[in-house]
Formats: sequence, C-alpha cells, structure tokens
Amino acid sequence: MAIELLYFARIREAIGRSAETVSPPAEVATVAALVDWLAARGGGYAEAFADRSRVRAAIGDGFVAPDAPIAGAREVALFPPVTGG
Amino acid sequence: MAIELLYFARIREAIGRSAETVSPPAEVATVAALVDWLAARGGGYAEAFADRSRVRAAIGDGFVAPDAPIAGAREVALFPPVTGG
Amino acid sequence: MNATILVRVQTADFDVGAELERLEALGGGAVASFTGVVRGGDGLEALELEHHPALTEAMMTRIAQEAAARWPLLGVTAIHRHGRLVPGQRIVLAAAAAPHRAAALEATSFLIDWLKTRAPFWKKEHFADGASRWVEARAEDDAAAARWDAKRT
Amino acid sequence: MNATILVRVQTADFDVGAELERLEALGGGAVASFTGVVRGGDGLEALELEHHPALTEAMMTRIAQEAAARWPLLGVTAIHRHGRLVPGQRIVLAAAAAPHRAAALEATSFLIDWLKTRAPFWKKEHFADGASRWVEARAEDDAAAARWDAKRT
Repeated sequence: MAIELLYFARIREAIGRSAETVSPPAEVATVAALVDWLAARGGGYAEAFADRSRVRAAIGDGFVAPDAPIAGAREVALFPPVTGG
Repeated sequence: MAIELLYFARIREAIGRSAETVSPPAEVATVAALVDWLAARGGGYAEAFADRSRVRAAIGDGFVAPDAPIAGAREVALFPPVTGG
Repeated sequence: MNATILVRVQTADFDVGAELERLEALGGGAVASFTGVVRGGDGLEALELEHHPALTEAMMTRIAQEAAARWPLLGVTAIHRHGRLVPGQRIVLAAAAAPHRAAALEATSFLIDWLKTRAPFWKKEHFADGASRWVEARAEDDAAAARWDAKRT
Repeated sequence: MNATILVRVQTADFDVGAELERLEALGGGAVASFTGVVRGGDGLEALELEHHPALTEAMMTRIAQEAAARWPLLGVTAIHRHGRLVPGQRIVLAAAAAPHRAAALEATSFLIDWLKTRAPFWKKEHFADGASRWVEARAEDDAAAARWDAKRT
C-alpha cells in the first residue's frame, strides 16, 4: 500500500525532505505504528520522531490521533504541535 | 449655599433646563436630600425624580452615592443611569 | 509596564485601522479591539448621544487607567462619539495592546463594560415616525460591569 | 443566524481597518478583533511561518464555523499570513461581528485560541547572529484552547 507522506517544520528538516511515498508492511496499521516504522530507519527519521509526544498527524482535511488507522489513506502529514497565531 | 446644578438626558428634559443655581437650606446635606428637596417643587422636578432608583449624581470629576455630602460642592450633576458604549 | 493611554470624546468619526496601527506600533504583539456601531431596525432613524462634557474625559481616562492597572498593557485607547449618529455609524472604540493576547482581550472586554456603565453618555433614539425615547440602562450591562469587581487578574 | 465567514491564508499583509469595516457593515452593532504582530527583542530578525497548504484553509474554515455555531454571529473573519515576517509586521487577524458585544468578544477570543492550537502553522525564529530555532508549542496555549472544550454558551 503506497502512502504519500508530508513532513513539516522541525520534522521536515530532520528528515531532510518535505514529502515521500512509502509502502509500509500491512501490520503498520495506525499513525503511531507508521511513526515507529519510520523512526526505525534511524538517522534523520529517528531524530524527527525521537519525542513521540511532539508528533502530530493529519489525514485528509483533519488532525488525527496516534491510534487513527491509516488504511485507505492516500496522504498522511506528520508534523510537530502547531505554533501559529 | 449656592450650588450649580447640571441636568442631563431624561432629567434635563423633564425639568426643562440643563443647568441652574440653587440655594438649598442647611438641612439639605446629601445628594439624596437635594433630590428630595428638588422633587418637592413638583411639576417637571417631581417627574424628573419620580423614580429615585433611576437618578445618579456626580460631584467634581466622579460619580457619587446618594448619601454623599454636598457641603462644599460647587457643582452637582444629576442624571439617569448612563447608556453609552 | 507603562501604558500609553489615549482617550478621545468627539463628534467626528474615527479611523479604526489607524488607531489599531498605533497600538500595534507599541511592540506588544497583541492588539484587541471592540467597535460599537449604531444598529438599525424598528424604524430607528438616528441616535442622539448626550454627554457630560466636563466629566466625560476624566471618567474615560480613569477607566483606561484602571484597565492598565489590572492587566500588563502597553496601550489603551478609548474613543467615544457624541451628537447625532445614524445606523451603521461607529459610536465607540475600545482597544488594548499587550505582550499577551489574554491581557489585550480581557482588558478590551473590561473597557467596553465599564464605558457602558461608568462613562457619562446617554442615548436617545429617534424614529422615522417622529417618535423618540431615551434608551433605558440595562440590568445586564450592570451585571457585565460588575463581573470585574470580583475579579482582579 | 447565518454568519458570513471569510478565511484567508496569504503571504501579503492585510488591512485591519478594511476587514473590520466589512464586519461592521453586517449590521450587528458589535465588532471585536484580535491582531497578532511579530514581537521583536532577543535579537530576533525575522519569523518564518510554514504551513500545510492543503489543510490550512479547511482547518481555519472549520474553526470559524465552530465559532459561528457557538455564538450568535453575523460574521467571522480569520486571516493568517505565512512566509517571512519581520518584527512589527502583522501575522494574524481574528474578528467577529454580532448583535451583542459579549458574543463578538468571546468568539474572537475563541478564534485566536483555536487558531493557535489547531491551524497548521509553524513558526521558526531567525536571529541577527545567524542562529535559528523552531518555536515550541506552549502548554498555556493548549490550556487556553481547552477552556472552550468545557464551555458552550
């Protein structure tokens, strides 16, 4: 299953790119599992996701919780807590 | 003791003037007593002060309570509750 | 924190954008405002705002100073018009600048609540059919103003 | 009450006076606003605001709609800039028009609290000495936003 990932802010910088397409194995079923799977790549990925409490995600047009399923998602955005306003 | 009285809004209209100088007797010692004394004149005065709960006063540069003394006041303003903003 | 206080009582309109820009320039980062506008309907043709010339500016300044004493503000602006105003025209502007948004927003809310209950203005409504009546003070305005008696932040 | 919602995400500055005039024209009588401005100090040279283009407008619109669902509003405006901004420049405008001042003021407060915690923007600070750092989300912003979870008026 190919998923388009979007990275923003500190996470984008640590990983060194703003988007990529990945194909995680079937057992990677939730956002949290996707983050674990990415972090396991080490390097910038491990750094980007070192503190899981500072990772947020969006699927479609809304924020989602870590236990949100990624099945069927074409695009998942991963980013730090927002700091606009 | 001569006091300059200023009237505003509904009270000004009922009395038919915006200012006048009065010399109440010495026993008229507070704002409330002054209002009673004026209301006793009848006519527009009685009408202006018919509902004492809707009379407010200012002496100098601040609002005062009904029991405020008027001794020494050169000017007393009498008006309905304010409705600006 | 020393707040820049600007109080004006005037018949002329005011420029909200320019007033807020002045507050933005104080460097606080947070500017809040409230603008009151004459509301039409029920055949209202005009509002006539009477005030107590000798007292108004002193009272408004005191209200602005009280806001600056209660919240860490960089600037407070209070402008109130008097005279004849028609629906759609601005009546009042209350605004505050602060380093934090909560202070700017709460101070603005406080300013308009106190202006409505402690500044010597009286509104008379004039209707298209020739009738007119003085606006009665509303108990809910007193209640809104009284909120600030209990609470000091 | 059907609120006119205006949401914009842009690099350009916005005209606060013109935006508030648009809200005044809705006839509610009460218009409140909050403007956020880049605060200088500590050698800050510029803020860089990154956002999630595909998501930002949808999230801001949802926040504006939520405000309109909670308070009787005639209009809601939310404008947020992105890109590079220097101290003194405006970042964000949240504003609301209503028939009553409490609704306009509370909705404005709600809008800015939620924009700060639910709109996908990220700030990076660039300093005069060449250093830069991402602004960390603040617990007090989450607390401010959470106030509105409990309270429905």
